[in-house]
Amino acid sequence: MHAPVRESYLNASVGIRSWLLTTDHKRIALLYFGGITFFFFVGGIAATLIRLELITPQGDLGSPDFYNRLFTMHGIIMVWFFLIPSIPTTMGNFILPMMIGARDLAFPRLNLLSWYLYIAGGLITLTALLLGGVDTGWTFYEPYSTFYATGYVILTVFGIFVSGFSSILTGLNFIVTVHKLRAPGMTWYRLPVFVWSTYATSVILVLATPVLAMTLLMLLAERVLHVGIFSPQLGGDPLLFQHMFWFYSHPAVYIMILPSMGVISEVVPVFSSKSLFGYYFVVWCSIAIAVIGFLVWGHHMFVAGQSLYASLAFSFLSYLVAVPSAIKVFNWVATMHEGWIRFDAPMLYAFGFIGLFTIGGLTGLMLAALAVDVHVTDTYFVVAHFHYIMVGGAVMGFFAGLHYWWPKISGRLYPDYWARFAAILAFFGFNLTFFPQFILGYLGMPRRYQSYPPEFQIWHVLSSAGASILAVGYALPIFYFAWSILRGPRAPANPWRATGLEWSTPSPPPPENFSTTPTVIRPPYQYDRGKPCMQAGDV
Amino acid sequence: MSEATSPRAIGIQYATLAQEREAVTLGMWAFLATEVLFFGALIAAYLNYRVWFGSDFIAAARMTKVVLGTANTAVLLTSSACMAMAVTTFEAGSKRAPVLWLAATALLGLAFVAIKATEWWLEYQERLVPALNFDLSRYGGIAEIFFVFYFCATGLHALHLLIGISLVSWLAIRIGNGSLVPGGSTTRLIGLYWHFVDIVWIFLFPLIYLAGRTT
Amino acid sequence: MHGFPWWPQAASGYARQINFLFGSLLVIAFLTAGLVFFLMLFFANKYRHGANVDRSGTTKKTWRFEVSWTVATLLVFVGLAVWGASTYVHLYNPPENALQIFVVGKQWMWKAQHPGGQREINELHVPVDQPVRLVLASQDVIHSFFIPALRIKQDVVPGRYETMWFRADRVGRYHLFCAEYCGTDHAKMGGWVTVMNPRDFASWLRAQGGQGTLAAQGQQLFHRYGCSGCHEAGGTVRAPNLNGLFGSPVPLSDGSVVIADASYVRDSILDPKKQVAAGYAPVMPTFAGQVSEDDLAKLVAYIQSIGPQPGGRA
Amino acid sequence: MSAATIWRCWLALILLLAATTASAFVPLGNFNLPVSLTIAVVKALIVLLFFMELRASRALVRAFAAAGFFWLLIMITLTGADYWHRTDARAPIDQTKPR
Repeated sequence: MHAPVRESYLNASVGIRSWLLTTDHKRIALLYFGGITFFFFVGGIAATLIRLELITPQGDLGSPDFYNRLFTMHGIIMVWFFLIPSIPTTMGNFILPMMIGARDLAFPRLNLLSWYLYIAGGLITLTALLLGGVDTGWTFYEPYSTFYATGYVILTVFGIFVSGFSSILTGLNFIVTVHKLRAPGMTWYRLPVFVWSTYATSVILVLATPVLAMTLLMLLAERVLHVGIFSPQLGGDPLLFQHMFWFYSHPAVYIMILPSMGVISEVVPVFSSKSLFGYYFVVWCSIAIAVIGFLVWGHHMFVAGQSLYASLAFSFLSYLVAVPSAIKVFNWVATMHEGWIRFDAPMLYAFGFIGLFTIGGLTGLMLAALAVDVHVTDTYFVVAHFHYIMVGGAVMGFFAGLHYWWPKISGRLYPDYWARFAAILAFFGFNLTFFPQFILGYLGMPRRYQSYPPEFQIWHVLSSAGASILAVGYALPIFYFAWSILRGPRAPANPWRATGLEWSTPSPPPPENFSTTPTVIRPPYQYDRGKPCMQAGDV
Repeated sequence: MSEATSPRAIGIQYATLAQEREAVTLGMWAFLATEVLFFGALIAAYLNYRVWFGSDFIAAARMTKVVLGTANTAVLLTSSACMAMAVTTFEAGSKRAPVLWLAATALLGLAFVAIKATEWWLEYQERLVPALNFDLSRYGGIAEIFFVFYFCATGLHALHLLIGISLVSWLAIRIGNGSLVPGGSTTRLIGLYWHFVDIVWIFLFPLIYLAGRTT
Repeated sequence: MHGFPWWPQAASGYARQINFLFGSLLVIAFLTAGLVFFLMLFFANKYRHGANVDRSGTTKKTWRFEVSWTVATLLVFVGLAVWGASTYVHLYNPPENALQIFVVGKQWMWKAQHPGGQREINELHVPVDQPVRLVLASQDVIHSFFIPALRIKQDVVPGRYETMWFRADRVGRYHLFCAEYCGTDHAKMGGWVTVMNPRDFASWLRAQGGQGTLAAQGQQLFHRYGCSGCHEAGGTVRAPNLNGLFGSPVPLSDGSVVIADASYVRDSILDPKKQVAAGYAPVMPTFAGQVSEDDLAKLVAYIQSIGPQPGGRA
Repeated sequence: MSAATIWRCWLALILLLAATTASAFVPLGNFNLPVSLTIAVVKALIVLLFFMELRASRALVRAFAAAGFFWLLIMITLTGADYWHRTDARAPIDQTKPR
């Protein structure tokens, strides 16, 4: 009853070997998608247990040590095995080559190696967690993590070290691809903003991750060989570890948010049927975020004992890094002005992203004010701030991209009303979970506490209630995407009337993406009175 | 590192051979940028400690063998020159000359590792090796931290050098038996890698060996 | 304060300053977020797909509007940042006459030690309306001394002395937390800070019956560890006389001069060979490992008490 | 790149090596480190520009080469902002021995 099945990258070759040894960027994207979905739910289970524990003031869901391993597992899995790889390795791998009109990434075999490194790192860290986990927090602060921690620190740190190389190689692959494999006519200012954001993310991936690799190596040297690099017993300085760790970890949070910004910059113009406002501003703001992101890590250490001069410098620089993000938010909202706005699922996730990311960004500015930071750092205020950016921003952006490119990736449409319901549910569940934590934070409830004074309980109960709603909001897509694969209607080449190159090839795309390499004739997001003008001309 | 496809069958994603050559070169330079930051993190930590500890740290640096260090630097600089000769002669089309220059490069690399090994052995005798037999009471904690940096830096550098030596030997064999012909980028990339390892040592040498020589 | 607390107590002038600063940051953030939310929802509603409304692009938004809007918000926030920074610097210079309490963080407890020798665990009794200066040390991992009601927090890094000061101005009992993850019982490593009016505080001090002042205990230790053998007149070995030494410059054997402050005294006890006084042989044995952190504080207090009067800076 | 330039560069590198080692034994106070580092930078530039043929490469390749070193400078200067101005009382550690 379906049209004769056309040859696509999904059925071009069959069998496990064709998937596990593929060099097709689209298949590798799906392999990554499997990996990060698995780790998203592993981290999610840890989050659910934490929220269950915190309903009551006294610690009654297992021992304190169990709780410490829970939040550490939640942190490590979510940061390194879901948030950092999520958009670049799935949508970046799948969509970026198609957006620039290339047949594949610059180094396809390197791309497959990156996936194997990611899976190897993931399995090593997973075995460490199954054997008993780690109780150091995802930040591994010295001297606790090297001399006093009892968990499987060495195995976990080695797992992260291995998965770090997957990040480096993916970033390297994207940078060279964007430079060298653009289709004829695709100049830099005709690149869609998602390509720019992924390029800026790759710059951070390539330049920040090696420092993490060296930091983790030194931590391993200290713990395995009992030598003292940071150890105060020999006169070393634990703050040096924090400097080197945050030199990577703050740019890492920009690795997590920049791709989502790229997705939102794609979704908003398409569902407003109007060109993106201030393309040059948005593009150069992505690059500015990537560069200035490297200058601000000291704001994690205002109370850690760094010198007053450094704290003043980092506080001021942290206000500069907020400017590009503010400009981007302004441009997204200005894009909606005088548009034809449709409220499909991707657009609802985009609304959620803009709202929550704005709150996250502004609370970040509050944290950058030195005197306020002294009170609220290491409390639930910080927990709420980075969850607003990472869950409200990065994960909302990930779902927006997923719903936006799903027809192109799977060749099937999904039920729109269920998707819109999931987006709204996730938005309200999210706010009920994390807004009470801002209040808890200013009240002074510290982070990583299993038991807390009874007067904070009301907010924790609200937060846990919100978490259950959020969990449902995140679980729903599994069902309707599964339904979409099995019985969803076939998707046309351009279901959302978008203008990018990836929409001028059938979905799901053939193995070599384009029958003939397209020539690009106009910049992206060109609409005349709501009708899309395709970048590759009306082929 | 990146696959060096033989010049004829360029990857499906490339339109022309020049496009592939540039892409592969960019890829190599991006990889070298990550290595710069990988070693750079260690050097930045070293510089911070040197500023923060001051005289104790420099006192420890005085215990390194500056004569062997200088000899090693000379050996590595010469090997870099040999590598450059190998790349130029190979791209000029000759077959015997590059193999000889590559052999010289590998031999000089091995000489460097040999000198390094003797240096480590001397330091082992003087009980300066942290984790093995570092004499804490005699040298003090800050000296141990210096020597942890010393062994981390020189150890990682030696590891990268061994990788370089094996790459150079593999290259010499493939050029020797004719299976690698000019036109591709493999030789140039391995040359870039070797020169990079040399640059790391150019910066490590003054930081480790020349500190505190003016007592 | 059970039930529905949504704003923390403020027990010091500094805390109220922070409330004021945080409040203004909140207002500015609320306005900015409100503008973004309002514009987004307004456009979403007005320019719906079906709505036939004027989209002729008459109101040409140029980048000038965008630049001015961005610069305006940036200036407002930078103003608040400067205010935040100046309040932060205020934390860095404690008043001279502050009551100094020595606090040691150890895995999962805080040990406080008053100048009068009183000791308490996970508790801190301080007088009201008097500046109190805490000298913090850690014996194992990084902890963080956090009193929400006073809005102050300081990570305590082992191997270094951190200082922090406050002037509580409201009597009461406030929470004390450890804010930097330090292991299994990180959540239980806290307690109470009790601010008392001076009369109760004095009677509390007497009730504790401290074993004499820190300096007195230091003097006993000075003899018990054998320091008096060399350092007092008529000693068998030639060693520098410590009377009147504290706070004055000491010429060292390597030609440099250093002020005999608390760090110098502590260094000389635990690592004598590092900074040997000029004209003396480096024969003093090291006491590292024998003298505990608390005894160290007492010895320093004693040497400070026999320094030139009035007492030099600790 | 001709063999002659390679050996001229090699000679320059060896002379610079001699210079830097010699300068280490001249008491310049705290100028020793800056001098030896500048000589190291000059040697690195020789290797980068001539042996690695950056001189003949396109601007993009030169930008990639410079990026790594520039970001390293960011790290050194900003961590330096902390370590140059640290005024803490470093206490001899009386740490309880870890388990």
